Amino acid sequence: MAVQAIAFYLLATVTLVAGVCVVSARSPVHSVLFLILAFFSAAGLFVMLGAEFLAMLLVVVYVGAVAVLFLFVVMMLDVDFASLRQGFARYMPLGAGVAGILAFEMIMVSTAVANGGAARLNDTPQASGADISNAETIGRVLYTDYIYFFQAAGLVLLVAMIGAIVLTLRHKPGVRRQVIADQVARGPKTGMRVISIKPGAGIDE
Amino acid sequence: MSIGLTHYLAVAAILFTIGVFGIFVNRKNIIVILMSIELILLAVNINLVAFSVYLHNVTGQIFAMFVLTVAAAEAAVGLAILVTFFRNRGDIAVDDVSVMKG
Amino acid sequence: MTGLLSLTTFAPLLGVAAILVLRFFAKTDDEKTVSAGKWIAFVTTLATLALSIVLVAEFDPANPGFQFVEDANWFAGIHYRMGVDGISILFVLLTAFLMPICIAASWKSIETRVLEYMIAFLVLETLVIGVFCALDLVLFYAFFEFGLVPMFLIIGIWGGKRRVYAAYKFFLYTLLGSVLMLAAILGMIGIAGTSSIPELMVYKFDPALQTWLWLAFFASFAVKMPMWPVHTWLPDAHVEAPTAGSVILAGILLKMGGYGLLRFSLPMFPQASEFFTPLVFAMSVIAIIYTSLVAFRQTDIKKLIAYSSVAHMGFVTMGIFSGNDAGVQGAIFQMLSHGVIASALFLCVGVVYDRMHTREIAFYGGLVNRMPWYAAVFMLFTMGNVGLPGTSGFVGEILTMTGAYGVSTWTAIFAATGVILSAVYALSLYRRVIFGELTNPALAEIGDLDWREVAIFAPLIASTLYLGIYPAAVFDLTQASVDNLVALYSAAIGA
Amino acid sequence: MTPQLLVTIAVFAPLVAALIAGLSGRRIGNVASMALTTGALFLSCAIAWTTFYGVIWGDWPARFTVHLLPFINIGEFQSNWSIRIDTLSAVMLVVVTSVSSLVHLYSWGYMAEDPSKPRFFAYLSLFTFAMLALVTAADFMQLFFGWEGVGLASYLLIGFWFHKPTANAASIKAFVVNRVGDFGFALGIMTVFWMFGTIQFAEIFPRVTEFATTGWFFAGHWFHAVDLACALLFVGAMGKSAQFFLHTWLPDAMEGPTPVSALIHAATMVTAGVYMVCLLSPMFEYAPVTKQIVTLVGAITALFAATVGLAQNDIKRVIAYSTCSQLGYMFFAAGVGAYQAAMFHLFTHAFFKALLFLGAGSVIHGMHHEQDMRKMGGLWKYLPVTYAVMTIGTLAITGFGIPGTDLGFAGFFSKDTIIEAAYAAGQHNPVAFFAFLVSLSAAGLTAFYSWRLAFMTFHGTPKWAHDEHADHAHAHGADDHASHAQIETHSEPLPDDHHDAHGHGAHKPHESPLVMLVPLMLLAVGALLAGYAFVEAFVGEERNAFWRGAIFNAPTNQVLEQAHHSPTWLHWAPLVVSAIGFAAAWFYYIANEGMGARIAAKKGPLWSFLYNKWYFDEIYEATFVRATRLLGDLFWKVGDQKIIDGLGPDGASAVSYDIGRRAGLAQTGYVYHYAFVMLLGVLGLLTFAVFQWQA
Amino acid sequence: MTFSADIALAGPELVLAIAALVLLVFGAFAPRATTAMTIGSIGALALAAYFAAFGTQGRGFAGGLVADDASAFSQVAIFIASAIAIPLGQKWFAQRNIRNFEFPVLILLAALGMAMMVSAGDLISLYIGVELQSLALYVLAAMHRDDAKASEAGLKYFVLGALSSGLLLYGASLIYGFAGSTKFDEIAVAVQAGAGTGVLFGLVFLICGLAFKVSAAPFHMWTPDVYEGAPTPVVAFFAGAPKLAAMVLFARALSEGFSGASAQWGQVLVIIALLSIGVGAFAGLAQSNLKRLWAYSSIANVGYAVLGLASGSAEGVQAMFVFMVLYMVDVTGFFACLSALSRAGKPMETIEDMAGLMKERPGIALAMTAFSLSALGLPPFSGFWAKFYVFKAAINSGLGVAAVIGLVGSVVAAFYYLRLIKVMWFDGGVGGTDKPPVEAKTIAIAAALFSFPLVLGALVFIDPLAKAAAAAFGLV
Repeated sequence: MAVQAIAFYLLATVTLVAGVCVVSARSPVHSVLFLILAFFSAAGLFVMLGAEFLAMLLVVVYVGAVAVLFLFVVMMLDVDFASLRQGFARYMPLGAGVAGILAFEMIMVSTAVANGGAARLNDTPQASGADISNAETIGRVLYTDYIYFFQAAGLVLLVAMIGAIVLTLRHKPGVRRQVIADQVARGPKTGMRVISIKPGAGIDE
Repeated sequence: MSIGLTHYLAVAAILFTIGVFGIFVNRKNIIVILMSIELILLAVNINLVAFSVYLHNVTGQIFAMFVLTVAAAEAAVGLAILVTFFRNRGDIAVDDVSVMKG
Repeated sequence: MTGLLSLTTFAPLLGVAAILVLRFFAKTDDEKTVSAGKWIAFVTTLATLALSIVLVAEFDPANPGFQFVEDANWFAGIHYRMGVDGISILFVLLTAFLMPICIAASWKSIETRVLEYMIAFLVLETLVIGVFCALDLVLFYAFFEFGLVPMFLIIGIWGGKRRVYAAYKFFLYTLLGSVLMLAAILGMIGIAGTSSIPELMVYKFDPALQTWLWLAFFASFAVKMPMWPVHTWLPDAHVEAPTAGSVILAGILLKMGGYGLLRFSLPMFPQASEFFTPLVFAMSVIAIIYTSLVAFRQTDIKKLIAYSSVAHMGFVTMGIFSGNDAGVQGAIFQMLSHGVIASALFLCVGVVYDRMHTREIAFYGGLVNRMPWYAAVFMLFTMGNVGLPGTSGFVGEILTMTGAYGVSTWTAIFAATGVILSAVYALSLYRRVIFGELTNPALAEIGDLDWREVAIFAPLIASTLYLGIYPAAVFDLTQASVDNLVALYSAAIGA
Repeated sequence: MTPQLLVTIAVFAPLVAALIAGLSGRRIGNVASMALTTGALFLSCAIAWTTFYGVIWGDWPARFTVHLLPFINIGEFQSNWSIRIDTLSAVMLVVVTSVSSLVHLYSWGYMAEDPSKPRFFAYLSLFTFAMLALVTAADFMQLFFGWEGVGLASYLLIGFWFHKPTANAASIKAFVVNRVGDFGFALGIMTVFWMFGTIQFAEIFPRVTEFATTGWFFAGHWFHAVDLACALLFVGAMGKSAQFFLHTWLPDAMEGPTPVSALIHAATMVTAGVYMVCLLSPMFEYAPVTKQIVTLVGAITALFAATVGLAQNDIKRVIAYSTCSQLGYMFFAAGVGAYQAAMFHLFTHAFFKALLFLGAGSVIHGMHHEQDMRKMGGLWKYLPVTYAVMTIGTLAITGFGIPGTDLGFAGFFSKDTIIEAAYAAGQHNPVAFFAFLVSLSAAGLTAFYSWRLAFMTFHGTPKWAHDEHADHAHAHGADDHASHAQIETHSEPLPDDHHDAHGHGAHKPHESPLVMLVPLMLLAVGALLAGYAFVEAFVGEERNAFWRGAIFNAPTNQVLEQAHHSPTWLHWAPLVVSAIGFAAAWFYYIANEGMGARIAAKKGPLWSFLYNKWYFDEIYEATFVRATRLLGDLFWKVGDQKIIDGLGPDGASAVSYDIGRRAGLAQTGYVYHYAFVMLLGVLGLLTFAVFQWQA
Repeated sequence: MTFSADIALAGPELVLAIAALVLLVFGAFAPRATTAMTIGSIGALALAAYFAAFGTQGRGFAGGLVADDASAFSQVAIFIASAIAIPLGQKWFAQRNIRNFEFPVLILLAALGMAMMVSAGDLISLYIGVELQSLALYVLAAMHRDDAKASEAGLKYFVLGALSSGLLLYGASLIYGFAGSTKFDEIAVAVQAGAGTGVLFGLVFLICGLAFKVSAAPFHMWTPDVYEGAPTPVVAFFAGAPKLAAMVLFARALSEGFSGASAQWGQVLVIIALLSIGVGAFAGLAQSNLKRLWAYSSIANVGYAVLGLASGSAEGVQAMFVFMVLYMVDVTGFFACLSALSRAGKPMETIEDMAGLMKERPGIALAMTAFSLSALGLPPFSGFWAKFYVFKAAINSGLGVAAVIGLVGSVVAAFYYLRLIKVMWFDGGVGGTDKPPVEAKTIAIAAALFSFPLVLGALVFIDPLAKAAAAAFGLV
């Protein structure tokens, strides 16, 4: 048990410290890196709980996609990050005070589990069904009971995709691009112009 | 002492607070604000997973999975908006010139 | 005769429709269109008057209940329910009577956006008649409240210099009062399970609750009346409003407050009414004395008359809450009479305002030299305002005081001082405007009343005198309903 | 023609005439208007005398009421337009219509130069109608109608010359002071209504005894019921009849044309108060305290007005104060229970006072609208007829007559009856005895100022030929303490606006035209004979047959009876004091002509006190008028604008707007601020939840 | 419950999802076929509305989806509002030479998200629905991407929205942990059994998250900025339908999952409601930009809706339904007016811009007057009836004091509506407004006619429907 405890405290500490660093790092690049660290250690916590599938997911999705996206944007935008840190300390006390009270209350709430709530009935963690792996447990319900949510989540991703395209896709002016739709739609009526010319009048272009 | 549900919940609560703190303490840097939001979502995920395993109920993990998905989508949209904002303003500082207030 | 009431109520809207059609086809606001619009409005109001006269003719004075009742289920338990009794029918008549006068009085003085003006008045007429006819609380409230809008526009568009301030003040003040009433209405509907006024009049609310309901209703009606100390919107509104707007305001809109007190406060919350009678009496006598004194010091003719209106309304509230025959009848009569006299006084102001475009008392003086007929007319209404016997002003005052005397002699004593003070301010106004030498050279060419103005004043003169000499005609109509009301009230308070 | 129809015609003829003359006077012309109104009045007058005769001696019913139309009909509050005829109202009908018709006639001459004749005659007729409505009222509402109606007419007539600021001021003053009286009157009516449950005289009178011993709660105190009602009603009478405290309007009312003064402010309207007390004798008889009050107020007024009359220089003002004083006589007569005597004096007074006023008018007319007696003198040569009738009037008012015989002028009979009644009542009533003393001394004063007037006007050296300007300046010098109104008074304007031209000295005074003299002579006949002819009927042995119950005397009230058995010295006493007054006046104004002026010039305190009318106007100005203005301004500028608007709408909207502005400022546009606010919200709600739900 | 039955229940959602995909593909190949896109998307919405109204009812997908009267009622309303937004926005973007075939698709997806929200029976579908809708709206808000204001609006909306999602999720996780389930019906059982305060704390977070979506104070701060910055037709859209969806979700979550704790959440909601009313009333006083003004107005109005909900009775929920539907018409109409108005190509957005509008564009001015009076709560305009329902419910549930405060707040707010009317009617204008596009004008006038006088008849039908919808939540 002691090993478990040490592992927990280690991982928890790393997660929280990394979290603090994300918030307070001077450079956003550092922030992203700390974010990745936080995700990694959180994944470790998930493993401790037995939720391996989610741990993997966290690493894959977050570290592999989200964090990289962040890094990408940070690099892409040419921002003077030093100036963005001004005023950080000025509101620290107030912010810290509010955050402190909030944290206190939230921990109090969390520990309320000791005297109420459904979860207090079980002392041991159990992330999987009987005799099946964590991933299988999830897989069994994900496409059955939760198919509706699953599909909807797909639509959320679709929205994100559309959104990203709508907001960022630019057609540079002056660059001639092939518009297949236009080509397909081009018929005799749009492709041809019949001009009746009076004899000897010429054409004004 | 054994590590129980409350420990995980406490970690999540603190992480949540850090995220919240990050939002209003980072007065200028939107990217860090977005990262703070990720922290908050991570805290939620810890909560959900911890509850899930202690409830012996897989729903929490499923929920966490969706949260992950949505968080990814959010990050994408958020960064896209940020890029637009940057293009318009040439900066991502949110307090320099706030066009709309009052 | 079902449907007659709705027809009377909504007849002015037909005029509105006609004007809109006219405007639609005419495309422009040329002189002919405007003139046609005026005539449409005038004829509509006359037709409404005719309808209301039919209503009075068909009315059975012996029946204390509601007549011409129409009832259709609407939604959420609300009904479209209309009807009149001896009390409300008079106000319908008064409204229908004053409206053509207003239109005629605006004939020349309103030069901009005439069609809109006419529409505003016609809409207002429908709303005001609706207030007096509605037998469903919510319906009543709808009519009551929406009346603010046309009046807001009338003051705001066609008003004087500080019209915006006055319009806001009028609107917001009244609105504040009436939202409290709305809260009470909703509460009553919840408790009694009905919004029918006749049913609520016999529903016995818990006395403790009555206190709150009464206060909420009172807030609305006290502002509307207006009673001291929530009267300050009135002088501003009057001063800024165009002449016909003042006429409507003084002649009809203020009456909605008194009507409300009679229709709701007294029968629905008798215990609370009795409990608060001292408060109302105090406010009434303060209104009478305080505003009379303030009126005395005014330098603006309209403001003076506006303050005097407040004082006269003090008699109304006093009469209503005396809760006896004389008081209640007197209050109703006072409202009618004030409707005629105050309207006429505002029209009198309008006559000189149209000519000189100022209402400063100091500007005038010696008008009698150039305008003898005007002086005569003004004298008559000044005397009506003073409450001279033989004019309608007297009957209401003496009866309300008599009624109050039966409950509290002190109240009657203080109110009676108002009789002195009204003479002070009214006569000093008359003297400063009419008498003396004509010293202001600007007035040298001022002309006397023209035939249109005479025609406007004629019905008002006739009714002032008629009501003053033969008020029994009114009492015959109201007797049964008032008796019923007073009997119920007395029974409820165990007096 | 039934009596009912006749009296209806009598009452309404003046109204119809007034309406026609008033509304279409310009169209039908001056003469037609004047003829119409005057004709209507003579018609009324004829009917009035017929009624008088018919009711008292003829075959008319002793009392009857013509109901015309319901007026107010609410439950017990029943009032009708009606004409109540009994001896009392018949007497008043006669007085009113007689004087009024003569005044109408007189005005043909007096107002000959005025451009607004139809208006004037319309007002006069309107007044007459209102007065008739008053005297024929069968209930309090109609009484009040007439009461205020005459007030209106008085207001209109005082302010008839509307260009004169003083006339306007005086008219308003008259109206407002009367309203003060009406304040009490209205409260009295209400008290009566709630006490008896009716306002009909015929229903009240039989029931007065029911309340004779009960109390009535009023203004937080218990009062004797009937006393209270009568006292309140009497306040109205004080106002209308210009009794002490509410008398100030009457002298100022002399701003009106002189015929008006004669009709309204001498003969008729001002006596309405007396009439009312007599009419309500069934009530007053059971109001012992109020009767004392009436006596006291009457007595004080009689004395007060007489003293003030001593020092006035305006011919009309002297007569006005004299009127005031004589009204005091009537009141204390009524107060001691001798209602019949009061009515009798009212009756005779109407004749001789109207005579005096119209005579004064004739003088003024002859003097080209000069009213200051100091600028007259020696006029008897120029205005012989006026002189003659004025002398008769003066003799009448001083009550000249030979005691023990039936020879005497009108005032002799009526005034002596009053003095005797006061004496009789004074035997066991100190207030009445005070009234008696006053009545005697006032008789002396009356003689003094009446003869002073006569001497200053008709005798002595003519002063009207003097240098106008110097005299004018002098007059103003003497007037510097007088009230504003009085300074302006000494000329009645000529209508054609040269009214401030005082330079009439060049013109000789002239006698008035016949149309003015005839009424004077007729009135003089009345002043001569009214007393002799009617003394027996009004107050003598025939009185019961005459009044036929129209005036009620309680069984215990034997004042008149006792008055008839008063000691002999008492019959002579008035004559003696009058003679003293006459002698004094002769001494100061004939024997030592100019002495009066010298006394006045010294401005001794007593003289100033009297000349300034006991400073009543100044006191009222300093208190009531100023207070009204101050309070009005206070309520308006502080109460309404600062407090109510400042804290109410304006203040609230300013505060709201300020809050709104601050709320807008909180909206900084910074994302992190918004986030911060959100988190504060979370924190707040969470904290709320922690405390609220865990407990 | 078989899978096909579940599918049948999800009819409207399926229609929208498929339509969105099809139109996306279509749009990718024919980006200029605006009309076809418009017609297609409106048709899809109409079909979805048809399914919502006449499809089968029941619970499907293991409780994740609830099709009942409430969802049907609100889905129809939402689809109508979405359908209105499409031509309005298409025209607006076309005028600015921005051709976005994605616009209708995003609207469809947002509508889908809202449909999910109103029929959510599970915290997960709640969350996904909210996110689907929100993401679409973030994008829509920033869609005028060359406009600094629009992108700032999108950014603010996004950042704060994400924060609120975090709050909401945290609450959801707590509820899940303490109640043992994410399904509302099972949560309800746990709450009845006394799930303890943990659930309630979770509920507080959940309420905070949802309060953001309806822009109730103190989670309202984004509203004015976003309203000001976002394209007007987009504001017309997301000032109405999403709020209705969020309110219904609110109602459903609270009444189905937490009816046992109505006393507790009632208190919280009253606080939120009064704060919203206060902020909306006062802060609006100093505004001159109409979009901001209307943002504050919407804050106040949401306060009223929340007050109805706070009554915790079926009557209150009914009031909320009626209120939101009527309010939706109002606000859509108002922003339609605004989107119709421009002067020399520049949008008219401040109060001063409206000077003399009554003379120049009487139709639009009258419509705006109607909306203002309606928002002011003046009878017989729709806004009055909306408030009528709400306050009646509140007073009947013993929230009399709150109701009076709310009413007084409405008087304060009246000032700024009056100011708008004053400027339009009393003042003289400079003239030169552009001819309004026919779509916007039609929508504006139709909405104005609905807010009065049609509402007088329409309520006869809305009333029973809302009642049935409220009854579906099983509150008494």
